[in-house]
Formats: sequence, C-alpha cells, structure tokens
Amino acid sequence: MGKGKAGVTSAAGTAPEKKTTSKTPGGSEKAFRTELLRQMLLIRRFEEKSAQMYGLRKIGGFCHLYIGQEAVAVGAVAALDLKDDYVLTAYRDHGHALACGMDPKAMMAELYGRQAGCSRGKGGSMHMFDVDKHMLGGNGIVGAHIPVATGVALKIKYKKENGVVLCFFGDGAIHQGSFHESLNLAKIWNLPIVYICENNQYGMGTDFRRVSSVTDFSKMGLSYDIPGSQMDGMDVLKVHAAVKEAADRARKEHQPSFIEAVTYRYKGHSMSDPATYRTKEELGEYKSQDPILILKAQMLKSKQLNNEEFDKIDAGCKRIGNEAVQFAEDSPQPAIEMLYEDVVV
Amino acid sequence: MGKGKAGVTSAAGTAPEKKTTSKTPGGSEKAFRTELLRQMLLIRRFEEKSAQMYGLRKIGGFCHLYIGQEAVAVGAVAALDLKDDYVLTAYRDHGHALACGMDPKAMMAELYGRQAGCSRGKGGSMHMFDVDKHMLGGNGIVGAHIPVATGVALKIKYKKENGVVLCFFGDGAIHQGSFHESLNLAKIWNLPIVYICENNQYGMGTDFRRVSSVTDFSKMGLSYDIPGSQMDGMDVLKVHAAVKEAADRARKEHQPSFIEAVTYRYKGHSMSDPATYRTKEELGEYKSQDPILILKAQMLKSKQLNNEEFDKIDAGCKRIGNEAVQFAEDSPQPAIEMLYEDVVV
Amino acid sequence: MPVIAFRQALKDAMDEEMARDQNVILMGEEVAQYNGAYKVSQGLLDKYGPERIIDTPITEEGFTGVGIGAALVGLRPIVEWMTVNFSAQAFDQVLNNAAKMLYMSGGQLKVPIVFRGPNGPAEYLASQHSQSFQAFYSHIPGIKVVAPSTPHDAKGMLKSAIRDDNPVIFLEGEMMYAWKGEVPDEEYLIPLGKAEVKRTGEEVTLISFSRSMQMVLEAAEVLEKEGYSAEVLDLRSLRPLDEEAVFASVVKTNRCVIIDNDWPMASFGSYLGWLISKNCFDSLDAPVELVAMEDVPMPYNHTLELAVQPSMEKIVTAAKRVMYV
Amino acid sequence: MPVIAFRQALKDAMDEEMARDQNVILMGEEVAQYNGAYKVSQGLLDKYGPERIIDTPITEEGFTGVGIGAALVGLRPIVEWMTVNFSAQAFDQVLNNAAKMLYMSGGQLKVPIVFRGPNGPAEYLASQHSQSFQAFYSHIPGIKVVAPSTPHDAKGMLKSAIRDDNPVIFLEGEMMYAWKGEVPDEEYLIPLGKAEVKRTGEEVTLISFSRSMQMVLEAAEVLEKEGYSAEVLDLRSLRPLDEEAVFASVVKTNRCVIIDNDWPMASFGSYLGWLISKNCFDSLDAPVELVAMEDVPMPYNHTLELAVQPSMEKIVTAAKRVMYV
Ligand SMILES: Cc1ncc(C[n+]2csc(CCOP(=O)(O)OP(=O)(O)O)c2C)c(N)n1
Ligand SMILES: Cc1ncc(C[n+]2csc(CCOP(=O)(O)OP(=O)(O)O)c2C)c(N)n1
Ligand SMILES: [Mg+2]
Ligand SMILES: [Mg+2]
Repeated sequence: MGKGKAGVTSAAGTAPEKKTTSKTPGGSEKAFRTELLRQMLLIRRFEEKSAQMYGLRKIGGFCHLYIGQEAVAVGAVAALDLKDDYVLTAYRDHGHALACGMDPKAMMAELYGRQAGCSRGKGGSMHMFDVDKHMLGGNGIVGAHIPVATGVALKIKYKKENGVVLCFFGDGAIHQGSFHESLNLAKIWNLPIVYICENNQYGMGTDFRRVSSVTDFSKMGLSYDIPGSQMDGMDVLKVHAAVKEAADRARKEHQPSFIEAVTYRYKGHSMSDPATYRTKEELGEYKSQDPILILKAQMLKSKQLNNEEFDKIDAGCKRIGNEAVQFAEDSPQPAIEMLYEDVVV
Repeated sequence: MGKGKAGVTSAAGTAPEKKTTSKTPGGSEKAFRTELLRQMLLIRRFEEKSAQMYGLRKIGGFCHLYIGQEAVAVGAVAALDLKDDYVLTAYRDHGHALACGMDPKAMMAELYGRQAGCSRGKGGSMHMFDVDKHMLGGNGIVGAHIPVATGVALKIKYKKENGVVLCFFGDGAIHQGSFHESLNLAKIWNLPIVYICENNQYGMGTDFRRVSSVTDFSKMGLSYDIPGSQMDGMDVLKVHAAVKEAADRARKEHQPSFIEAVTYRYKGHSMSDPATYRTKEELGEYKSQDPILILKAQMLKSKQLNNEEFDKIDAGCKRIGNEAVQFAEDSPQPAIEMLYEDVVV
Repeated sequence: MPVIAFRQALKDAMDEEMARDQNVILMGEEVAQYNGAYKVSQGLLDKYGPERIIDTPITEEGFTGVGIGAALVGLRPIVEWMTVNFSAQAFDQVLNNAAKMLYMSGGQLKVPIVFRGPNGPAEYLASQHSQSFQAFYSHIPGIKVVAPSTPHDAKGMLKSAIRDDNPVIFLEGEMMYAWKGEVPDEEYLIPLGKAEVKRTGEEVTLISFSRSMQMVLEAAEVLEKEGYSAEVLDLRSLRPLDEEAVFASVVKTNRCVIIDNDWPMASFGSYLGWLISKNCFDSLDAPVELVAMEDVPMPYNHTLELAVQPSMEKIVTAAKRVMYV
Repeated sequence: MPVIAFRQALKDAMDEEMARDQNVILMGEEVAQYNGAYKVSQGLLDKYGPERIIDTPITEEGFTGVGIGAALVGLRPIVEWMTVNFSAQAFDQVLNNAAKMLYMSGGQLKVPIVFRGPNGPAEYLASQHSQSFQAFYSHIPGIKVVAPSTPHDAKGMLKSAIRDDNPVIFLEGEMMYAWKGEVPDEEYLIPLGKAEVKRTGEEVTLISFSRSMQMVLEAAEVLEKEGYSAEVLDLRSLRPLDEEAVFASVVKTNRCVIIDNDWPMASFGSYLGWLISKNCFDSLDAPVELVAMEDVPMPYNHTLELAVQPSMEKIVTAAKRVMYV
C-alpha cells in the first residue's frame, strides 16, 4: 500500500485498497459496499472495545464514542483519496481515524496512553493524528479546528494540488464564530473544502433546537453564498453520494460546500454522561435506523451479502479490536524523559 | 431636561427635548426634521473642528471621523428614547455620541485628553461614554462590542423593561465571529436589539467586496432567522423609518433585527490615512448625495426650511464647535494621581 | 458544623446570593437543564427558572461578552466557563472589555461580573484541557483573581465575588469539587484579598493556593515528622494580593517555597518569587524556590501528567533545599 | 554599511525569505493592497502577487487558525496581526493549536509559522490599543517569543524565525518602525535564543529588549556621566531565554535592573527577576529591581500615558537604588 494512501485493515486482517474499490472503474459496487460495511463495523466494534477497556480503567479521561454516527465518517471519507485529501475533526475522532485507515493498534495504544500510540501516548482519545494518512486530528476545542482545516485547504489551493479537505464538527460547534469566519474565508478565497456538520442533535446535554435560531443548518451557507444541504446521516450511501459531489466540486471548481448530516449518538456525550436529557423512545427510533443495519439490509436485499458473510466480517472486526487491546497492553509506558520531547522541534 | 433623557444642545445653545418633537403627537414634522438637520450639522461641524484641532496637534492618536455617515446615527437614534434605550458603537463614535445628546464640550475635552472630558481624559476619541445618556461607547476592538450590546438587551428583557438596544458596527466587523455568535443568541433569547451595519464600503483600506462572500449583507440575518434589510444610509428619513420599525418590533415582540445602512465616509479611515484606495469619482458621487444636502433639499422643497434658517442653524453648530474647543482648552490636564483611579471600584 | 463538598459550597453561595439579589443570574454551557457539567449548579434551574439560570450555546466569546454587557447595566451575572481552558476563546472580552470599561469610561461603567469554572489540570485530559490560567488573568489590572482551597473559603469568597463591583475571575479545580469541609450554617463573607495562615511554623514558609494547598499541607506534615517546622500560607486571592501576610511570614522564617501548578515563565508564582526576593532581601537565607508545572504542554499519559505537576515529594524536596538540609 | 529603517529591515527579511522559499506567504489585514497598516509589507504585493501576499477580512481568530492549518501541511506562513492587541481574539488558536500540535500529535505535526506585529504602547491610543503581550506569550511552552531592538537584529531574527520549524511570536513596536540602523548588504541570520551585551560595565546590569532598549542605553550613558558603569544586555529572545548570558552578567556586576514595558504581575520581567534572584543569590548585592508599566490600563492622556511607562529617569533611579547611591 502506497505511503499516504488510506486503507483500512480488513476484517481478515489484510489491508485492501479501499480507495481502489470506490474509485477504480473496475471496482464492483458489491466490493465497495462491503468495504463501507466493514469500516462501519470496525468502528462499532472498536468503540465497544474502548468502552469496555474504559470500564476496566485502562483508559481514562474523556472518551467520546462515535457509535451511531458511523455512516457519516465512513461515507464521507470513502469519497476521498487521502494521498491528496485531508481530514480534520473534533474530539469525537475514533470513527474518522479508522475511516482514514489509521491503525487500530496504534489507536488503542493511544487510548491506553502508551508509547506505541499514534501520538506516543501524549494525545489520548481526543487527539488521534496520523500525518501519513492525512488525518490531522483529533482537536479538543469546540470549533477551533475549523479555521485550521480551512488553512489546509489554502495550502492545497496555493500549491495547485488536487486535494480537498473534509472538516467535520458537531451541531454544538456551528454557533462558534470560528465556523462563520472560516466559511467566509473559504468562499472569498475559493478553497477546496467541505464543511460537514454532524448534527447528532445534542451538544453534550443540549438539544440543538434549544440553542439554535434555525433547525435546518444548511441555510447557514447562504450568508456566504456557499451551497448547503441537509441530509440523512444514517445512510452511508447517501452520505457518500453527497460528499462525493461536494468533493468533486471542491476539486474542479475550487468551491467550498457545507453539508449537514443528521445523525445520532447512541451513547452519552462521554463515558461519564448518563444521557438523561433524552428519551428512550428517541434513542430507540434512531437505533432502528442503525447505519449498519440499513446498509446490511440493502445488501441482503440486493444479494450483495448473505448473513454468513456479514458474520464473518463482524467477527474479523471484533478480532481487530481484541488484537488492538492486546497490542496496547503490551506496549510500554512512555519514559519520563519523553515529557520534554515534542515541545519544540 | 430629565436625567437620562437624550437631548441635543441646539444650534442656539439651548437644549430642546429632541424626543418630544419626534414622538409627541403634537410635535410637528417640520420641527422633527429641523432637529435631524441640526444634529447632522452639529456632527459635521464638530468633526471638522476635531480635524482642525488634530492638525494643530491638540488631539493625538487615532481619530476616526464620521463625516458623510451622519444620517445613520442621527436617523437611527432619533427612533429612541434614551431613558429606556441604549446605544453601543465602535471607535468611530463621535457621531453617535452627539446623536445621543452627549455634551460637545465634554467630548472635545475628551479628545484633548483633559480632566473635564466625558471619560476624564482616559478614553480619547475611540472611547466616548455617557452612562446617563445610555451611550455605552466607544469601543476599540472591531466586533467585540456586539456581544456586549447583546448583553445590554438581555438585561432589558430580564428586567421586563421597555427599551431597545441599537448596536452599530462597520462592514469590516461583520465577518467577526462575535457578530454571528451574537445574532444567534439574540434570536434564541428573543432580545430587543437592532444590529445596524454601517456599510461605508471600506474597512480601513479594504473595499468590503474584496473580503465578503456576499455584497448584500442583509442576507446574513437568514442564518439566524432574523429579518434583515439593506437600505440607503445617506437619507436620514429612510434610516429613521427603518430603524423605528425595527425598534418597535424589538419593543413589542422582543425580536432582534438586522439593518445594513449603505453609506460612505468622506475622510480617510483615520487622520493618517490618505485613502488612495478609492477614486475621486466615487467620493464625488457620494458627496453629491450628501445626507445634509438631501434633507435640506427636501425641506426647502416642502417649505419646511429656508436658506436663512439653514444658515442660522449651521452658524449655531459652528459656534458649539468653537465653544467646545474653548472649553477643552480651558480644562485642566488630569493630575498624575488619576492614573491609579478607576482601575477597580 | 455541617460538612459539605466544594461544589455544594459553590452552589450554596450562588443560591444565597440569587435569593438575596434579583440581579444575580447564572449563565453558561449546561448550567441549567444539565445542572452543570460538574454539577455545581445542581437544582438552581428548578429553583430560579430559565430566566435566571441560562443555558448558552458553545460560544465562549459571545456569552462572555453578553455577561459583560448585562453587568454594565446593572445585572450581576455569574458566567460559568465549562472549564477555564475554553475562556481562551473569550480572552479578548476579559482583557479588553471586562478589565477596561471602568478605566476607559473614566469611572462611569462598573462591571460586576464573576467568571468561574474549573482551572488547571484534572486527569487524563491532555494538553488542550489541562491548563492553568492564573498567570494570564492575574497579569491584567482591572480584574480580581481568586482561587480558594476549601469549601469554607469557596462559599465565603464566591459570595463576596458576586457582591463585588469589579470583574472577578473565580478559579476552581475539577479535582476539588468533591473535596469536603466544614461550612457553617449561618451566613458569612470572606473578603477578597486576604491570605490565611493555615499552619504556623518557623523554618520555612510554603505559599500556595487552590488545589495545590492539599499537597502543601501534606508536605508540611511530612516535614514536621522529619523535624522541620513549616509555615503554610494560603493566598486565596491572587489579585489583590495580600503582600503583607506574605512578607510577614517570610521575614519570620527567612525561607520560602512557592507552589503554583502552572508553567513557570511569566507566571504568578514567579512574580511572587521576585516580589519576595526583592522585599525580603535582607531576611532571606536562601533563594525563593518555585515548584511549578514543568514547562511543557500536558501529556495524556497519566504517569507523565503526574510527573509534570507539583507533588508532595517535590514540595518537601524544595523545602529541604531552601533549608539546606 | 547601509542605514535602513526597522520596517525596511523587516520587509527585506520577508522579501529575501519569500524569494528563497516558495512556501513562505504573508497574510493579514491590509498587508497587500495597502502595503501594511504600518507599511511593513511595502511593495511585496507587487513583487509576489496576491497568491502570496494575502489580505484578510477582520477575523483574527479565523486567519490565525488558517495560518496554523497551512503551516501544518508545509507552508511557512507569516501572519501579521495589525497590532498584537488584536491577537487577544486569536489567543485560543495560539495557545491551543499553534503551541500544542507538535506535542499532542506526539511529534508528528510541525507548525512553522511566524506571528508578527506591533506590540506594546504607541501613543494616544488608550487602553485597548496599548498593551504588551510578552507575558501572555512567553508563558506558553511550545512557541518561541522574540523581540529585537534594532533593524539589524530585526532582519536577522525575522529570517531565522521564518526558517524555524516552530511557531514564533515576533514582537515589534509601532514606535520602532522608523528607527534607523546599520544593516549589512550580505545575508545573515541571527539565532533565536541569544542575548547580546550592548555595552559592558561593572557596577550594575540593565536587562531589557525591544523598544525599551533605547532608553536603557540612554540611561547607561547618563549613569556613565555620573560615574557609574552599567552593563546593558539586550535579550532579543524571551523564549528561549539566554540564561547563561544573563547570569554571567549579573554574577559580574552583582546588581541588576530589568526593564519590561508591561504590567508587573505574572510578567516576563518579574519571572526574570525571580530567576536571577534564585540563581545569582550569592552574588547579588541588592534586590533585583523591575522597571515595569504601572499596574493600570493605559490612559489616553499623553502625560499620563508617559507616566505609566518606563522612562530613562526611572531606569537611572532604579539603577542607583540597587547601587545604593
Ligand atoms: C470551546 C469549547 N467549549 C466547550 C467545550 C466543552 N465541550 C466539549 S464537547 C462539547 C459539546 C459539543 O457538541 P457537538 O459540537 O454537537 O459535538 P458532539 O459532542 O455532539 O460530537 C462541549 C460543550 C470545549 N471542548 N470547547
Ligand atoms: C479585532 C481588531 N482587529 C483590527 C483592528 C484595527 N482596525 C481598526 S478599524 C479597522 C477597520 C474597520 O472597518 P469597519 O468595521 O468597516 O468600520 P469603519 O472604520 O469603516 O467605520 C481595523 C482593521 C481592530 N481595532 N480590532
Ligand atoms: Mg452534537
Ligand atoms: Mg467600514
């Protein structure tokens, strides 16, 4: 696999060229969908494993699970070629990191705070980075990475490269001034960037309707003459199609876009949140449109998948989660001297 | 004159109840218009005097003249009753201060940095304040007073008062995150505030079209479901009508509004700016629609004014400017100990 | 005397002041329906309603400025920053508006506002979420900065802060919210600007504030067991600073260690170190030591993050160093 | 050697580095068509075009973050803050992104960026426009903070800053832009982190940086005329700090005055005062004096604003105080 090329460790433990399946004309629809399914399952299983290890106090601090939102990261990143393209997101970043093809072992070791972690144990859950995979975090301050992502797009334009930046953030981040300043900059400078608001309907305990003047966020592009769209974020194929269109426009016309993906997080905001601010019914409703189930059903129906195959993929993802834990357990604690490293170059 | 009630030192040196003319059913249209004219002339003459004194090095630092934009402050503030209402603006604040009925003498003394200045010589040109007149600055950081103004509106609502806040800012400020954060807050909390963007078409040397994704700023209200309108800021009656409507809505429905007043500044950004970034023709075009000339012509035509009356008002305003200078000259320098005062209460 | 938690003391202070003064309101992210990210405002929404306990969107610059504006015209807002780290986004509002209005209006505009929230590292939160802001804020004239170390002081000082006509930055610590302590039933106020001698001693003065006080007191115990007598001073308020109390103690013991869980350069602790070095020049028998945070961003790994911060052991070592033992 | 103005030296440094390295760009308010609010970028737009000399809207948080993002992926942006005062709006970007990326990514992400602009008071600009930011920025690990005092150093250090792989805060002074000085035609670099002895002396060390250096040198002249020999050290770089040069001088003269035109509490100058007090404890014959800004917001009135700041007279007085004369 080429350097900087995104791939995902497959269920079987090998690393197929994900991008090939999505982009090569020869790649079949079945293979592509299988790969999306596999990635969503990998995220799901990885997160479940993380939660379990958190419960065992192997992992500490904030740990924001992505379960329920898998379709957004997976569908969106599948539209990229991470040789040229970049991804930035907030602190709920495990899903995006895996979708970018980051190594689950290095990620779990990071959650453990170990030396073999992707950020050498210095970043933790909120700060997953992989420069080779063009995954630039993993950023903890709400909204603050949006201008940074915009700057990455400026570099692409300045260097006349072919890339596009996906910038993910939550419904809570959209009121931050940084979002608004960035959209204006992206528009006046014609930057190749797609802003993706993952509206999982809550910013911590706050229902987004309580803190937002509008409920259709996609309107917010209008202030900047940037096309906006609101879409179902539980359906990975829809997400993929929308992001692909926007990414293509970014590449061809050097125009920014804004997409609101309506989704839901099944778990609390972080491990300590009992999520009492929402009803069981609401949660149940979204679980019934689970992104993995949706795609699975579609594929079963169109005979691109049978139950046995599904189980095999799922088992593979679970195995990856277990192997990641084993790897993290085996990885040494960083030496005390590492404290003083990476402060300045 | 009641405490906190806005009035403007009239041309003749007396202080008529400006608000009475505008609001009392008995107040005639002629009297109201005459008052608007007088205020615009006062600002014009006061600013010319300031420029002159700046040239004589009596005044230092940044001094941002309002000449050309008089219709905006005067028309807008005429819709207020400053017993209940409030005004906040940026550093180009002399016009708003005069329109709020601040004492030209105290203002000139402030420009001189003297003890009798409205801010005791500590604020200068950018920081005119008059708590009794509900003029809360005079704020130097672009965009930063917009949340502050929004907070004043929160107090009105919390106290169930009848007031409204006018928050003035420039075309340069509209891209600041603070503007966007504030509009959302004002909408979700139903605050009685009118945001007025004085689009004088330049933020320092920058034509607003170069840094803005949209040229009709009034669109920017849409992101917050706030009604926006774009209007001719050179015609004081139009400004007054639009702001009055918005202020009434704020008062009655506790709803924020956003108004873009298209205007022009005749002078450079500050005293040191030669304003070479724009053409003589452009300047000339706006000068030909001078706000004072427009109103004067309207009043001459409708026989609400004759040239002699105009000259008399103008002479009165010039006299006020001269008296203000004399007052400032006579005011003592602040004592060195004043340094340590007003740091904490 | 009743024993209550730090968070409860803070809540009680807000509760009493809100009952007392209709102008006091509380705003911030999750303060209302969620009862506070760290449950400091537990029950206040139920008691005072959404007009006075106000949930905000995530817009630190915006709602900090809103609080300032409301304060200018007579309200007395308490603004909770979910953690003080996020106030970096509101830094301009504090520096240029809250701290300047009184001065640049020539005394016309008071800003009676309290900004409060957890300051300094908690655990496992990595570099963006584990910072101390006492240096940034105590640098600025025009505001007060306080950082109590017990439920008792927290309550009395928060009440004073709410009644103060100046902007007050009220620094808490996430790790402190569960700390318990005696708090009298009857009402009391603690003035801002008064340090407290927590323990008298003869051979060395240990000066600190906020969360570090706990390990400082432990260190003093350890030192005592080893035969050294340490005086412990809890500053409680950084700005205004109780210089008198500081100098009195150092002139007595002739040796001083300052504990400030913040980066050392241009820090509050180093300022205090200079101030003491200068004003107690003739009394000092040893250089003033500073036990600070290591000069690095905070790592996530727990062993490393503990190594970065002051510890009881580091304090004891520093105390011994200045005693030349 | 050619004599050029400070602003020209800065311009030349940017010009040379832009010619040398295609990845260097300049962005900020009014940097392009207006040639800079203080004309530091005069002519650069004409030479390098709008792709490399980029006018921004007034969105300090936004364009500061954009610069950081571009730096993460290989550009070497120079971000001009029209004045450093306005960077308060971008404080979070500097503190939490520029200074943290390398650390929290475990060394993966470098941020080669320069933030520059006029720092500290100019004249008649009142409190919001007359602040010094050396305390705020030098407090933060993960960035460098430099503040040269001559056109020569400005050029050599700005070139080094642009080539540095770390974020560098480059502090200038509005009043300094017209200062003239000799600058060689041939290329040179000045390393970040090296102080310079501007004048050798025996009886007292005066330490400062940036604009204050001028009055420090004048004070040294006055002292010499009165028969006192002052050594003058120009730090040039605050972070990293040339501790060796500082201690060497103080150990020699046994007396020290620090001049830092910034509020005293939690300031860079007071940190240095503590550091010297601690490390030169046995050498010091007098307390380390700090000539700082008065602990108040800046007033507009010119007499008052001068009284607030360090002056030649205050420096001479402080030097005499530490010499006990
Ligand atoms: C500037 C800032 N303010 C507050 C926080 C604390 N905080 C962390 S996540 C969060 C909620 C964000 O919600 P949203 O953007 O919807 O993202 P989600 O968690 O739903 O993915 C808050 C308030 C922060 N990290 N940064
Ligand atoms: C945050 C901030 N950035 C930059 C400046 C410097 N500055 C002062 S005025 C100005 C232009 C503002 O233009 P606009 O908002 O259109 O107001 P106008 O001067 O036209 O009235 C700039 C860049 C500032 N004061 N504050
Ligand atoms: Mg959310
Ligand atoms: Mg303008």
